[in-house]
Amino acid sequence: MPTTHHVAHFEDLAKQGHAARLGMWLFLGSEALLFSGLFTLYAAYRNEYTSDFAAGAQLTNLPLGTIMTAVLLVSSFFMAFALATARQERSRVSIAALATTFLLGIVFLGLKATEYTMHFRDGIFPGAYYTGPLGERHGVVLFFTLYYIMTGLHALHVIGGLVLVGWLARRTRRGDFGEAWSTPLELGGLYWHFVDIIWLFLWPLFYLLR
Amino acid sequence: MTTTASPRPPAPAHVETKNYLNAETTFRSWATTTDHKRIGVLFLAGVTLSAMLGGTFALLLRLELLTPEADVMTAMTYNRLFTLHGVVMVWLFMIPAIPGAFGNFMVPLMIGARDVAFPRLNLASFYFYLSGALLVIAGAIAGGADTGWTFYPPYSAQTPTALVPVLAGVFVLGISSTMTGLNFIVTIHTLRTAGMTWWRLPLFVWAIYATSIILVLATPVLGLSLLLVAIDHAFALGVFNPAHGGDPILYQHLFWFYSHPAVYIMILPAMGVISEVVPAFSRKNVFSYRGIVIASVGIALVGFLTWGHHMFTSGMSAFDSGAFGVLSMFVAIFSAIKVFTWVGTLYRGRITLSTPLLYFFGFLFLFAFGGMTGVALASTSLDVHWHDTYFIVAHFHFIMVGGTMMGFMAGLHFWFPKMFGRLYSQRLSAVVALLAISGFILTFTPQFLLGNAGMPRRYHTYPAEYQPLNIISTIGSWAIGAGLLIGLLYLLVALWRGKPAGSNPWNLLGLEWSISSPPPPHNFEEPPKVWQEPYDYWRARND
Amino acid sequence: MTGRSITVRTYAWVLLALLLLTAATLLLSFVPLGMFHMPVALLIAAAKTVLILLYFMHVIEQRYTIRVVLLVAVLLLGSLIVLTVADTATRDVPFHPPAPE
Amino acid sequence: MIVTHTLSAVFQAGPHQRGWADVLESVNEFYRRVLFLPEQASTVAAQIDHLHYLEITVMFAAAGAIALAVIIFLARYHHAGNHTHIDLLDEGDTRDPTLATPHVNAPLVLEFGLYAGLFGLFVLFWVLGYRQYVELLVPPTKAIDIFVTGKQWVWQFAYPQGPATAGILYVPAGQPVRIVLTSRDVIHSFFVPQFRVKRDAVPGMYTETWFEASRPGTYNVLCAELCGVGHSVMRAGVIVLDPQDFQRWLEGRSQFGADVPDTTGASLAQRGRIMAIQKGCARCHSVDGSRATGPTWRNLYGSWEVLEGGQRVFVDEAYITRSMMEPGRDIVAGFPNVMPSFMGLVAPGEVSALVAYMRSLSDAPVDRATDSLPGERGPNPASVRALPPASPAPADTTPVRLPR
Repeated sequence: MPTTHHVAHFEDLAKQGHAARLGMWLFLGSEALLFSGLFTLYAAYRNEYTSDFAAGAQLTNLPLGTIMTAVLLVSSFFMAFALATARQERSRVSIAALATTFLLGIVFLGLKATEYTMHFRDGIFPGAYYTGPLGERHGVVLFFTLYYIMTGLHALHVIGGLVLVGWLARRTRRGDFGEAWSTPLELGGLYWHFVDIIWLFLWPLFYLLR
Repeated sequence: MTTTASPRPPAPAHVETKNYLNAETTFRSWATTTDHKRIGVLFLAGVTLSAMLGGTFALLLRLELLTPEADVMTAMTYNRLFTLHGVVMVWLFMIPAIPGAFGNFMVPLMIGARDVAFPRLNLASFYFYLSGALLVIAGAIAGGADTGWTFYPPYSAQTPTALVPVLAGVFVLGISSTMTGLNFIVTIHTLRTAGMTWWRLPLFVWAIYATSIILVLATPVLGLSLLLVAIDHAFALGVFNPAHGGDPILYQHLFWFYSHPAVYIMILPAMGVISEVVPAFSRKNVFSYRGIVIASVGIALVGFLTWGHHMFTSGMSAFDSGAFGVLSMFVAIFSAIKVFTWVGTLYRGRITLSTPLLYFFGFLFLFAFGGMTGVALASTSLDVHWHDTYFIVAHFHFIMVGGTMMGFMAGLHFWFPKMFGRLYSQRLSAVVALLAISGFILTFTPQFLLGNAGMPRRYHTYPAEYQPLNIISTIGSWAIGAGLLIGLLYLLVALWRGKPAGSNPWNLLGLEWSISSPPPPHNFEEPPKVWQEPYDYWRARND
Repeated sequence: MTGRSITVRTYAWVLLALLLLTAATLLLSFVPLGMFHMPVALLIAAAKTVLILLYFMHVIEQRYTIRVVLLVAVLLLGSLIVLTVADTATRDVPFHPPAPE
Repeated sequence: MIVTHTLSAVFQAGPHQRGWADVLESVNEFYRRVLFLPEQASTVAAQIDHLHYLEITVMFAAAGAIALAVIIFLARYHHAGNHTHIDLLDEGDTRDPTLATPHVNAPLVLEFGLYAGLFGLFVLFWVLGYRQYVELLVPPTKAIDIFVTGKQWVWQFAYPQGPATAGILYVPAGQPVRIVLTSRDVIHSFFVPQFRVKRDAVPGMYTETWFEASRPGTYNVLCAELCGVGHSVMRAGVIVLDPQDFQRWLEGRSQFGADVPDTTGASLAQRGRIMAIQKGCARCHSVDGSRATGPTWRNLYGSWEVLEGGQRVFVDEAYITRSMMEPGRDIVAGFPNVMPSFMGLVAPGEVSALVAYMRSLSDAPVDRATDSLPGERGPNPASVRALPPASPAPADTTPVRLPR
């Protein structure tokens, strides 16, 4: 029996759900602003070093980037699927969907790790430690510094998302979510989709720039 | 706007009714409280201590500036002191003061709610504030930064001082502000009592709502710029390092994108307090309620577009200087709306002179001068001479100390009886108010003239011809210090030995005045019903 | 919560659309568009984002408050990027004869 | 420009033109003195100040209006004592509320009329200000170029015709001068209050500004952007010469290669003294024994200096030269390690001039230096003998002050 989650000072569950959802969207708004600072830096430096950025983009691994984008999109689908099935009281299927999302997140981080090691092997390090090709061109060094900072911060958020999905899976197994109350699962989904959206913009900026 | 029944006669003083203060008094009950009133009192204590700490730094700085040469401290210590004065005053006092202390306490009472939307998040926000403060103080002890509270690279990347703990402290304080802002927006959206529509919200609640929009949406960009400076400082990643082709002016864009809305975070709550004090003590409806609401939200949104006026002489392009100049003029209009409306509210009212109203008069003139010099600064050519001189120091102190500090003191003296159930001595508080205001004028008016004469900011030693004005300014700073200290003393004394204040010491309208003071643990037994606009004195039988 | 109109089948269609758009972006990057590469890629990314927002994140079912929050965040994000890039774009580097270093 | 034209046009309508110009001038002088503004030494300074006066006047007028309104309202609507009770009428109650205050709401036309008017005034200020800002930013084409480099705590000036000075900027009067700014380390800001000019020197990029000094005189260059410990001592002098003097200085400068206007006949020590001002040593080292950012030069030469680690070292020419080239190696106890290196900035001839000047400041006879204690670095015997006997030039101990 799902324990009652009705907090004292809200009249009913619906209002409480709406409050939690509004709180989550405000949090996602602040996260969007956090990444907007980095997108601003990217836009400003790309404006100053256009050709260097194009040269830098040649050095990134496009196939790997595309696979990662597809992986995240599919994981977003399973997250939404998990929420839908939880609301239809099919919690066993919901747990399976959450597990798939978790797995795809791990795959994404794995691909990202391999990509980083390939770059390190070529001597492409951030900032002053850059010893890779075209090292003398400031734009290329800045391109990769921003690459590491933006994809690194995004990877941190993916790790946070995985912890969240794990916690949600445990609560689903405990039977907390059902037709009446599934807001935490929805909020977890919102966060995961947000992390996916950020990657949707990172992918063209760093990989597609031909 | 009170509960349908006329307010119960206040309980006789000697019977100790159960309220949020004496409900449970163990340390654990305070440390793990989720009661918005207690968290408000905890913020009030933290904020007052920070103000005293920042104030002592200010007095030391003014002491050093008595003479043109270096006598009390070396240049490095001086740079560290004004950096810490900036960091402590901005992030430990100005930003959390009114939203944290009075917002937490008053907003749920004013909208008829039993608590904020996320009580546990509220407590987490206080603990982030506490750990951020400890980190900043640890950074100060470990040698503290000497880059100014703006942390401009490339100097912030090269400085030998312990910059990273201070940056970490401010980052954590930023998280605390975001949490508080998020909590308030959701509370005001979802927990208003029956009948409390958007156009019946008290103006203090509107001000806190507008501030929270900035708190939530601007603070992350600060977190990011501090993160980048910390990485530059620690690992020479060189995002802003000119040696690697970086552009330090981009940091200034990111920093001021947060920091200009941050000055609106500081002034909007003070405006909210003033918008409560003026109708209360002139017993009249606000001259233009819609005007102040539109101005509050207008400042919050347009305030995001004006950050470039901090960078007119920094190498930014002429086109952007022009764009930011016009946008800054646009945002000045909203402040003018408010000043005009406050003065209009006095018209045909029944004004009783009390300490909060004295602080309002101080606020009115000091904020008016601060604002108008802001308009002069935004006409770009004058800023070329004034930028980074003492004119700027005087301008923002007129708005920060003249505005936010006066607003904080007005709020403190207005809600002290409600928060602690005690009255303070009116005569002594009036004297302190006058002392603080005159001390302020004595301190910062000479700095306007110093700025005109061309004395740059953050100068440890200065050319001799600036000395007379600096001496006057230092004497003024002693007056402010003394005034605020005495203020703190008589309020502390009033905490224990003040006469008990009834539930409505000034006989005002408002949900917060309809319950006992100090309020009961769960505010309202049954949710109150609101049926008319705020400050509706013309429909109340009063005198 | 308002009616749950979004069925699992809709999610599947949305996922398919997202994958197709990704493929489209990839192909377009090999077509020689010159300076239009970045705008086109970002436009498609924005389209995918709108799809995810509306369906996966249920914005299509929600009241207007959530959309206002989204709108304000996007406007501020846009103003920061536009005004900062405007600075670097219109900053005319002063002409200077070789300085006697 | 517009402000001065409108003001002077309005005033000059009358026949006695001469009278109005004086009135305008005295008003300008009155405002300038009251506001503590420095003298208007550049062509643009007057116009900027006129806009400043216009805005200050409007500001005080507005403040006066607010004060008047508050005083009138306070006087008329003051209510002695405290409010005694409050009793809200219930929803349906139609009794007329006695003693209540009227419900006054701002008439929309008054509100919007005021805000439109204020917005118009603010935009007018911006139009006037921005025109002057662009004029202040874009140098005229026929301006002469001077390259200014900010380096941690010293301003260096280089002229395309070759001479380079540190700490002193020579400019011709009546000619526009284009300042091309950059910085070697952190952000500095070139600020001359008398010219109302300020521009940041940002490392890694060139920024420019310009001014035209109206008459000869000496002014201060101050650093207006925090650049570290020496931020408040990073000052330079601006010496405005007549065009002919400037030209002669320019030629004189490039031939002798040393920045000494009338160096013929001056002793090595006097030349060293001028060098100390040019190179910026005067900014951190005093010559009258008083404590400054760096150790004083009074009685320094030929004495034993205690270093940071407690070690004692004899101050001779070798020590002074080493301290100039690598200041970070021997830090004198109690002084911050903030001295910039002068490697490549000081020619050998200039070093010996500086040492001669420091010798002239020291009373200690040279031979006292021979009784070195065990374990300390004694004087380098070669340096003691090699020095020619110091010419008994009078020790020039007037405190080195920058031209005011």
